[in-house]
Amino acid sequence: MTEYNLNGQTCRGDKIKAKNLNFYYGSFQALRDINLDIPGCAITAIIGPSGCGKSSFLRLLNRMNDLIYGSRIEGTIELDGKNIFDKEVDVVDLRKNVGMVFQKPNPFPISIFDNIAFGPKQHGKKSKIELEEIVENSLKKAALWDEVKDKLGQSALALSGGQQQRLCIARVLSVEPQVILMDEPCSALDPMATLKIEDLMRTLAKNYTIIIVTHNMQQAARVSDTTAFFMMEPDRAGSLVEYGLTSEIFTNPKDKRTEDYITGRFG
Amino acid sequence: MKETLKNRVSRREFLAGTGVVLLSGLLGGCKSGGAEGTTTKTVTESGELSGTISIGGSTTVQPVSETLSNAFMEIFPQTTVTITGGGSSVGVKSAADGTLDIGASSRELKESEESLGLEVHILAYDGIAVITNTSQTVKELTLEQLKQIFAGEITNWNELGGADGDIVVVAREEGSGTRGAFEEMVMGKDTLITDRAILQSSNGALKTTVAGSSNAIGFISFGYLDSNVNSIVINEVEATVENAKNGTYPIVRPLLYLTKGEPDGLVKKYIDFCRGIAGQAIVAEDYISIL
Amino acid sequence: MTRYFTDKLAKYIVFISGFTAVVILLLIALFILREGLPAFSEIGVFDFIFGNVWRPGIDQYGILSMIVGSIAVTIVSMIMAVPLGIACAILLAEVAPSKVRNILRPAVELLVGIPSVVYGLVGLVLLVPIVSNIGGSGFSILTASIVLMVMVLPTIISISEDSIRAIPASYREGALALGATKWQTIKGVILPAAKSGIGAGVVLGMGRAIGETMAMIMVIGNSIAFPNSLLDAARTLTGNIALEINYATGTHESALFATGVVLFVFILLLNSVATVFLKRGSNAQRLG
Amino acid sequence: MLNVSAKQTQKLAMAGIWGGGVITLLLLIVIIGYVLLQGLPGINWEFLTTNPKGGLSGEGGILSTVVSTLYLIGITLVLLVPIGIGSAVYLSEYAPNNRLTRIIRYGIETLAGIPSIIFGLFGYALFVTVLSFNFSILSGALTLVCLLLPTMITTTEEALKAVSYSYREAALALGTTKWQMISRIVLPSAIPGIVTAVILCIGRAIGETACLYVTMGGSAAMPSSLLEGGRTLSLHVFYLAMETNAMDKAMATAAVLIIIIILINALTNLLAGRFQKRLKGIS
Repeated sequence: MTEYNLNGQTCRGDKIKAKNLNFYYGSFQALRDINLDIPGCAITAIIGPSGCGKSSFLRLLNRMNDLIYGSRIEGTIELDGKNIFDKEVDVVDLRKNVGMVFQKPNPFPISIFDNIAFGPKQHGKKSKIELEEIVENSLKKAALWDEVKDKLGQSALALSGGQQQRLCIARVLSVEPQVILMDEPCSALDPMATLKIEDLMRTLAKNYTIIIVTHNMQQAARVSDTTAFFMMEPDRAGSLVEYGLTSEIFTNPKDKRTEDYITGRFG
Repeated sequence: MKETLKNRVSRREFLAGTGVVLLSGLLGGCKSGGAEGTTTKTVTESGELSGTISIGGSTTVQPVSETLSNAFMEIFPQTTVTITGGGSSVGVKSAADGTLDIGASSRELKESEESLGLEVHILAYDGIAVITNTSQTVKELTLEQLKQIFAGEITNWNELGGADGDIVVVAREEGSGTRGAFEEMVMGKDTLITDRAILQSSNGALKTTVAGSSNAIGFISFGYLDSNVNSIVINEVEATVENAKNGTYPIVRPLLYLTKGEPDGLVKKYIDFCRGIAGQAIVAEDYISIL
Repeated sequence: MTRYFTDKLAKYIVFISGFTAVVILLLIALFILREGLPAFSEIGVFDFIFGNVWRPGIDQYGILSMIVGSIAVTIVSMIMAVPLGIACAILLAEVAPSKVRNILRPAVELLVGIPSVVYGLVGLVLLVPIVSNIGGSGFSILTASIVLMVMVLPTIISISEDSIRAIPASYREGALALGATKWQTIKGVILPAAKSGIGAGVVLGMGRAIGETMAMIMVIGNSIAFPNSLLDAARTLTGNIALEINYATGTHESALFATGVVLFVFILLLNSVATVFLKRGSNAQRLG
Repeated sequence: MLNVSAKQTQKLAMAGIWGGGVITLLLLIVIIGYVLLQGLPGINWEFLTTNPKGGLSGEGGILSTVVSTLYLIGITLVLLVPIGIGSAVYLSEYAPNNRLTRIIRYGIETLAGIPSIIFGLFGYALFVTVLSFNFSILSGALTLVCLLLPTMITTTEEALKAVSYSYREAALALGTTKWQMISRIVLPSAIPGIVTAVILCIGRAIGETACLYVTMGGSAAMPSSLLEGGRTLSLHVFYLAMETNAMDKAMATAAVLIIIIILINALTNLLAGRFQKRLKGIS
């Protein structure tokens, strides 16, 4: 599959391409033989029971797994056709391109403004005017501007949980990534805040490739264009069971295990 | 102290006095020889004399060193003299290895120390007083009794005509010059101070201990004597500067400044000052002047 | 690219400074051993450690009486400090209402902060005359032990309190639900569960006691004789070093470094014992 | 049903436990009360601003000892803080969980348990003798750096560890280098904790004597260079008590020390409280 027609536009069907991917923590195999093509300008949901390796997979995409001592990868993940595990790939640039939003909102204990400006500053943008522009645009894109424009100097920790998470999304947007990874971004939020984030995701999907790991199947069904279902094998290694358009996975799953999971028979 | 010194020696008198010191130094056979020219020069430009001298060692010499150095620094404001204690052996060792410019000792050099290349400058003579608590009724002792007390052979004051009470011997630590001199003059070559003795690391601490303990006996420099303790009459001679001067008091030793080789420059200046009229006037307040 | 260069450089600098502590430890061991070895070889390890006479003036170097002195003050102070410290730790962790805790805990912290010379000074001025009324000069093992007791108390209290606090609440609830009194709970459940931690606290307190120097010099009398009673003056290993190092030369100086070696070994032993206690403690808690 | 003896034991034991607390508190009150009672009357402007005469007299104030103490702390911190923070950063951010790291940790623990006088011996052998810094403030400060390093490292590491892991992830995910993450996010967030560590070390430096007694010389004069000897406030107390009869001056100096320590403890608690709040986001 090379091209998708999603969200009213034509997208590259293999923005991210995992090939024969195996992942180990020490001697424990966390992922087995993953082959997966993720389309650009779309939202891909990864679902599956706890411990199936979906978060591990997500963290491979911007190589956050590098932080884990003793982890090991076989196979490749290509971003726009280039293997991100290649020696010459600059992991710092990769992470700038592939941003991440975490399970729990984690704004830095500094002001709202400084939170957003932090990334651009580290990448060499120093001028105040430039930074102000970036902060405003990012907050606007994250639908947070109206709520915080009068208190940019306040500590980000004073915001509500939902606002904090949108701030974190704005922070990611500030470094202009192509891909945004979201690791259960709403699990710590109330339903209202969750809805806001989901709306935001739909808006962002026009310009960004979003991959979201979620426990919440309704959420996956609501927001995503494509869905990947992961499961744990008997030896606890995670593997990809089924992958396809969300509408198909949820209405007409091909694999019995997917159907069982979606209809709530286990998990 | 500074006040009295100012009253006693004006600057001009001091300059004149230094001349006398140089003269008396020559007459006394003190080696000042080649350095004489430079000395005279620095004296005439006294205001510009500058630098640092470090002195350390004997705690007996320490107070007089401090008074002397204060007087010296008042006359030569650009100079700094630092004074530390530690005991005579510290003075000997530190002067020999160059850790200090001047080592202070309240005993003569031991045989083993004579090969260290140290120049000896006698600063003063000092008596060692034997002290007891003010409540002690025993006021007189012979040298022989002292020896037996400090050797731990006499252990109760009632053996000496006093009240019943175990004698608490308080002595200085091994490195002390006062102890060294006391051992040499009272204990003799073969007798050691009892290992039961409480050891204090300075004259002051020893005096405090004796002042606070009714059965204690110890020994300190004349310079530290005051009304907080009794001083024992030894062989019927009282522990006074006069008796030490006229030779009747039996426990007298020299206080020394030691330098590695012949001193020059500022160090020589300082030692000459101390041994001169102005310096000796200060020394004479508590010790026996060499002049 | 400069930020990658900075990143690398920072990594190396930080890596090097990470080793400073180990390097210092090795240097200390090296210097103390190097300076102390001549004494061991000249005097003989046995004669040095079990020799009873310390007379540098006549080349006699035996430190037995000081080893005994150090051990005596450590043990006597521990006999006083351990019950007091554990009682205080139980009070802080289990019994006292927060009001009392808010007074007692800063008080314990303050005890840690007071300089050892201040303890020595108070001991010298206040305690020595009192002890001399019991007998002797007042400069004694007993006096030194009382001063040490106060100094090690905070170590025992804080480590014991931490280990009591680390016990899961379920232990307490379990015992109390069975109808045990508070004291029965403490004695039967809490103290046994916390005993490794308390043990570590006691051993670390011993380490502090055996290493204390200045306060000891001020109140123990520094006598070189073998002490026969608690009212006798004595000398500690630490005091021996501090009193004589500045003027010692030759074998004498080396013998003082050798004294340091002996002290070092004592401390290493105590530290290993404490580590064993702490490991056992954390294992027990993991299993429990 | 509880029998009478269990109740009685309970009462007795509680009395013992409370007794322990009361005795501890009393000990502190007696010590601090005595020193302040004896010492405070001796503290006045003149006492604080004149130099001690030194030697036998014990007369004079404490100015030069305060200056020596400040010099000593100054040089100590200049060396201690960067090395301590560097070492803590290595242990908390870089060190892999391997044998080498365990050796480093064991080294720090062991160093923390070594008595002050052994550091003194080491300083005497290395700084005073081999490097010929003589008895000086510099020798004392270098010795003190060795002594305080474990405290500085472990307290700083705790402060770094208290910074949430999620901040680190967030920073890295924005495409920072590791060092940018540490220097821009982790260290700034840990500043109150690091300041607490520094104050803790200052407190210990002020109270330390044994290792300085054998490396600093003890001159009571105003130091004019780092290669000169000096005496700290604590050493001054020792010299006054042991070499003079000026117990009133010793008590006054001790009272100054105790006041400083009380202030330092209060400051540490205040900062620690702030740090907790800040990390919890209630600022």
